[in-house]
Amino acid sequence: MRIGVYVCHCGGNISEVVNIDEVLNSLKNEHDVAFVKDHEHLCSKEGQEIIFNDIQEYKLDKITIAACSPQFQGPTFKTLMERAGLSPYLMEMANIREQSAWVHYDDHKKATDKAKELTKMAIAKVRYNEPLSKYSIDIGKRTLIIGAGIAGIQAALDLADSGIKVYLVEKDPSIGGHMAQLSRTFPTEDCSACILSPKMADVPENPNIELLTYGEIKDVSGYLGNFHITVNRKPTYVDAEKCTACGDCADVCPVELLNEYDGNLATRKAIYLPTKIAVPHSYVLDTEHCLGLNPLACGKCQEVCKADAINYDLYEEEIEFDVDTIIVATGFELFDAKEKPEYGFGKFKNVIDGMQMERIIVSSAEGNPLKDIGKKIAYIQCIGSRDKQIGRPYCSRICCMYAIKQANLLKKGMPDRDIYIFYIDIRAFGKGFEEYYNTAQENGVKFIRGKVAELMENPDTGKIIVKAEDTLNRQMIETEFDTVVLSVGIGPSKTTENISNMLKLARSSDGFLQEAHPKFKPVDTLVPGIFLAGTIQGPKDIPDTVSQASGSAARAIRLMNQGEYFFDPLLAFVDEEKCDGCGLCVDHCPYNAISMAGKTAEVNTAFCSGCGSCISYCPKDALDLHLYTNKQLLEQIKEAVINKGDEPRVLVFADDMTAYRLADNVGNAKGIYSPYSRIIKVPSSCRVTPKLLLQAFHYGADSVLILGTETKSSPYPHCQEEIERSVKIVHNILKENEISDKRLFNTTIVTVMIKKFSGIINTYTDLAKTLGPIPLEKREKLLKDLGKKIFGGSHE
Amino acid sequence: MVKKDIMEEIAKANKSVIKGVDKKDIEHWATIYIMGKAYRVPADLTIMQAMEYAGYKFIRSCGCRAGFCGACSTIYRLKGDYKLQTAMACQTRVEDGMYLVQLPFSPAEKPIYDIDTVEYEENSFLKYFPEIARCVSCNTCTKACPQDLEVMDFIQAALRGDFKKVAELSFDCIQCGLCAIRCPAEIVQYNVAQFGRIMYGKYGFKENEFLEKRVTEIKEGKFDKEFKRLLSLSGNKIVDVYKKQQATKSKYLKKGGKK
Amino acid sequence: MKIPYYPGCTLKTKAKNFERSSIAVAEMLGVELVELPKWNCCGVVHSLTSDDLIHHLAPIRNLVRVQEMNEEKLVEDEFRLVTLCSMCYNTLKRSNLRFIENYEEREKINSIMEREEDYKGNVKVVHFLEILRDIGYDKISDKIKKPLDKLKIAVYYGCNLLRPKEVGIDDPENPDILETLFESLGAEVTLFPYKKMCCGSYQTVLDKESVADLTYNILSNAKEHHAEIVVTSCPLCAFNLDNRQEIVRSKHSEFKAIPVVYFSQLMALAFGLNIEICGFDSNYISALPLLKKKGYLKNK
Amino acid sequence: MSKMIDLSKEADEFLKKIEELSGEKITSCIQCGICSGSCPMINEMDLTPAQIMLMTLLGQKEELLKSKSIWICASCYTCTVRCPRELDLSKVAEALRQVKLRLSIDRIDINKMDKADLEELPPIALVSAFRKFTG
Repeated sequence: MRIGVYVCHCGGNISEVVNIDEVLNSLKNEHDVAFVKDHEHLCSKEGQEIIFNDIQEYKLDKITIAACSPQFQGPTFKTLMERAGLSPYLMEMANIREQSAWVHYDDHKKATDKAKELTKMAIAKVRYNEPLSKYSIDIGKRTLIIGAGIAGIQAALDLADSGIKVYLVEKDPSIGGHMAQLSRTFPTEDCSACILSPKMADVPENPNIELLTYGEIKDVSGYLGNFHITVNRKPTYVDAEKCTACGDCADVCPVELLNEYDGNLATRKAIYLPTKIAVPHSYVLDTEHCLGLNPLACGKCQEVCKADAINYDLYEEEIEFDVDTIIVATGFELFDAKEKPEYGFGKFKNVIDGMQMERIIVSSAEGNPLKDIGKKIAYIQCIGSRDKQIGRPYCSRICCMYAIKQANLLKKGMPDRDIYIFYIDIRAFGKGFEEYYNTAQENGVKFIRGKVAELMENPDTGKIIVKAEDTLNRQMIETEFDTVVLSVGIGPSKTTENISNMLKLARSSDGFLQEAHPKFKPVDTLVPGIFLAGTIQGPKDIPDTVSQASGSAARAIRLMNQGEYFFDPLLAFVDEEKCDGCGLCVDHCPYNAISMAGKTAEVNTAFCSGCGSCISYCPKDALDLHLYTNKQLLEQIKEAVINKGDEPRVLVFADDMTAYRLADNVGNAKGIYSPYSRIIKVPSSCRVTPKLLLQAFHYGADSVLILGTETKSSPYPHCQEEIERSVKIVHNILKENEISDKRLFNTTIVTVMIKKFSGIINTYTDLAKTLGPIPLEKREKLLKDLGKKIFGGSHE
Repeated sequence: MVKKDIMEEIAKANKSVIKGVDKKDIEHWATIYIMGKAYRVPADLTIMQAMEYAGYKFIRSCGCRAGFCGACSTIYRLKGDYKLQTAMACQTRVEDGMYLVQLPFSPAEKPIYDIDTVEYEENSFLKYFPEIARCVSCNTCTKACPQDLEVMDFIQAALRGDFKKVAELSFDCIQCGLCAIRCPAEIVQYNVAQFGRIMYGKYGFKENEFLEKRVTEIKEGKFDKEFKRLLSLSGNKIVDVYKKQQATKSKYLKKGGKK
Repeated sequence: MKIPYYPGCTLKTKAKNFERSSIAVAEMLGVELVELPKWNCCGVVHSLTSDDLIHHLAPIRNLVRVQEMNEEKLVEDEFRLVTLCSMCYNTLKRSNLRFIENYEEREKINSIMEREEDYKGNVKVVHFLEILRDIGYDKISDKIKKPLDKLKIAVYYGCNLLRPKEVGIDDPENPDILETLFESLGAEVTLFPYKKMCCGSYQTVLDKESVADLTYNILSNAKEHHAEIVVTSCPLCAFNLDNRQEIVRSKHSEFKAIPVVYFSQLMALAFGLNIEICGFDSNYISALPLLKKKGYLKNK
Repeated sequence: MSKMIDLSKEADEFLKKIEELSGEKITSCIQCGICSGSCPMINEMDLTPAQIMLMTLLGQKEELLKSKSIWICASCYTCTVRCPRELDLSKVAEALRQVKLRLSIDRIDINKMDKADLEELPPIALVSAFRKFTG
């Protein structure tokens, strides 16, 4: 093996603190090291060329670069490796800038010592690196979009325009969603239907979109690049191609029903046009209420249809297709105000919800109001929002503004209307919102701070009595109104549960679907290839929904345009020689990525997420993780602790996502911490096994820290539970061997806790100093009967 | 250890108790603490006797000294036991390590009522003793009762106006006041009970027909002769008669019991 | 069916008619309400401070009696405890829930009780109305001798049957258990928006005037909706709504008295039980004139 | 002149004490006032329930303990089932009452009660009232 070792000065960043010559000298005689070189700027073109030429000229197998953090220049050197014809995974970096020069500049000697050891740890690891390849899967250009509200439509159009094949599945007979019901949009007061209908019309026109209305996702299997979809499509019994929407069928239909589209304030027939702007623009037959789909039972509509578009002889069909990515845009459900009976919704005829008011405003503008609302109107905010009593503690984000909008529109329509908005807090945070709120005030809308407690109906007049406290004035209000509007909030659509189960998507505590990262991956999910658009991720208004839809389309395009999706081969693998087929790992993989193949376990690389938590469960050391093998970690541990001499040694397992990056941030901030610490990078804290921990103590670590990511932001939500379990096992073993369990500490951290990081390291260094080294006899006992200690008697 | 000469002083202080007893004959001794001070006393004395032995004089609150009147109720603790004990001082023997107080008296407010005008109604208890509504059913009163009465139960019965139950459950009450001392709701249970018994006796209790008959007989002078005879007997003779009579009574009761 | 039954103080004094009629009605339906052989105050009003245990001794002690009844075979494997009084129901049930959930506190209570056996947390406190619901309204309808179809009844829940949520026998904002019961008895149940409004409860001791104001509001609301008689299940509500009408009438001369009775009284009437069992003579505002007018009683 | 509120350490300690006694997180209150709107006794109150919450949060001990409202609360739990933060205000009122009752300051003088009232009232009224109004 020929390892080329390069030490970077980083233009003085390193060399002003670390004595480079000393480092070079200490490495010269390391086993397997072909030579050691230094350079001012290894990442420069010149520096890279030196390495490139050395690889060619000296036939180097592997490279170790002591420089900055691998987070920083790692990709540069990996590309260089590939260019030189080597696997990018045969290179390791020793982070002597962020972890030594920048954090121990107060003690050049200690910094130099640490730099030597960090480089030796990197060499120790690289010896066992394998020439792995990037792991890739092919991705085509097909996307399934579930839900064709404004989010689904926007995403579909964006994708289709970029040449992606889109399957747009909508459960209703028409696309358009809730937006098609609205009067105008806040704060600009554009006509909602007017701005939406062109977009709706574009959908069936687009050759790249296959629109599947009245369809329901029945099953999803497979993974990124290879999702297999089954959709059940209900027949509408009216051929959309033929239907001229003349309405003759509805005229003769004997069944009259409440029209949900008009908030049940108007009626429709069993055969009906879903909305005036419906797309497909065709009548549909509501089989639930139709007298029988049978000419013998009724058949009137079929008789009158001049276009011959009605056919009763249709059945539900099942459509199957494959896609590469999925966008979930199933939207929201309005809160059903009947769940708060104290407001009499559904019981008192003059208590309506916000959506009904939308329809009243639209119908009034058309000169045919659905309901007389009178002059004195009260709005009650936060119905179905910010209310723990009904399990909806969150703010629905749109109700303040739609109430203000409706009040403005009502005032415009009839300025002498007396409108009161009873609110808890007015949340007008969007662009132009506060100004729009102010417009309402200028229009004479009165805002009263207090949530209405209950409504009563005057039995004689039907007027509604509102009871509330004016919390600013500390006086009670009890007044009659002609109409009371409940500003109902929104919740995830009813299909969410089903969708989340089918796609294995996590839900946040409010019931909406959980995004991969609240800040940086707001439209991704933890399942590769599945994205979220619109209110299914959380309450939002139309502009936010549209931006998010375009965002999710862009994220999907980004993935699909590569044609291939590359992963680091951070994957678990099984040593079939060692595996005894006990199956413990199968039960414990949260991703169901391990199964039994004959007598041994097998890892399905499509599902493995590389957390490494399975390894702790293998009593035979048969499971391992590429890039972070047991051997690699053990060699790093040994290098870090064996030659510590009289110094205390704090070993830190830092997870890739948070703790390792935090250590870099501490370096960037030039935060000083104890130079007796040695950081070992792991993909997740649950990669650390009880055995590795005991080995660390066995070889001389005085204390061991495991720093990981908080569960709520971790890509591996099960991780903390797993590592806590391992830590508990080790704590017990330590106690049995009369070693203080304080020496081992696991915690989570976030990447901005710079002071806390230093604090923890220093605390555990002090502890290591106070407790002193663990006596050799105790350390030697630690590894005896390890299997029994960790796994109980069952496996020995 | 108390010095011998002090013991003599103590002995002198209360001759009535150890009169005729030679200290040499006292085999067992106990150390007790009265108001925090240690005393060594003969172990077979009652609390009251022991306190007198230790030099305390009872002018009031010592009552009948025979376990009937309830005047000498007291509280104490035993060494090593957290429980506050209650007892009649004339009926309870001292124990080694007993912590005693001066015999307490339970001050009580007793409402004035005229039994001829009080209505025999359920709410009469609450009318005169509204504080019984404060009872939290903690049962401390029952635990405190030296007569082992179900005190809480009769207070609860009073709350729901059950005169009969109050009277029956409280029949053996000696009005010692220990329940009232311990009650966190500041109820004076024994006065409530007394009210219950009086009212029940007057209005609820159905008078026995034989009683009426006997009263008439007495009034008519049927027993005058017998009374005269008994009054003329000497003390010892009277005792004999009483014993004889008791024996017959118990025989009769046993027979009746078998039925 | 034999079920342990907890009466409570007022059922033995001011609300005897409630108890008598309920026991009779239960009997008609094949349920024997077996009074706890020994019981104490339910501990009303439920103590609300987190550190207070002593006020929970009373309710828990009563629950222990249910265990004892089972041991003594007075009932057979029946750990439900039925109450009639809404306040007792609320207090017993709420304490029960607290000590079922909180093992440590239960142990503490057990250690303070000392003389009783330990409470094991296995008793279920139910209200008689729940038993009726379980029996089934069809079966109740079957027993009707005199349907209540001539009466316009307002059903009044008050607080303790409904709130807090975990204790309530029905939806706290939209209850209908009493409506369903009386509809099954053939009655016309009127709308009554104030049916769950508080009557002022124990404030009647300190401030009868304001309780009378509430009584006025509540009963006026019932009358506005054309009720002729109000039913309730709480002796304290009954007292406030019934007896406090005297003050109401002194303040509002136009106010016409309206009888307030226990649900069981009207049930007994519907079941054709003896008029003494119905106990209409002990309500403050007599329901007898109304019932006579409607032909439910013969004129004497 | 408007009254000044001193956000002192004592004020915070009072809040903590009430939070402990009641078991309710008073600082969670959003002052929506639904409690006040729901309160059947509101006409008799000098401080509204929402005001009690805010004043407790601010530790205004004297004003609170002086107020009539804490005694007027009839523990009807209407606010409890409506509070959007699921706070139990009846527990807060009880805690405030207890602060006084535990100092042996009773709200009702049993000795001075009218005998006719005592005869008329059902036992449950007395038991309940004494529970709430005496320590």
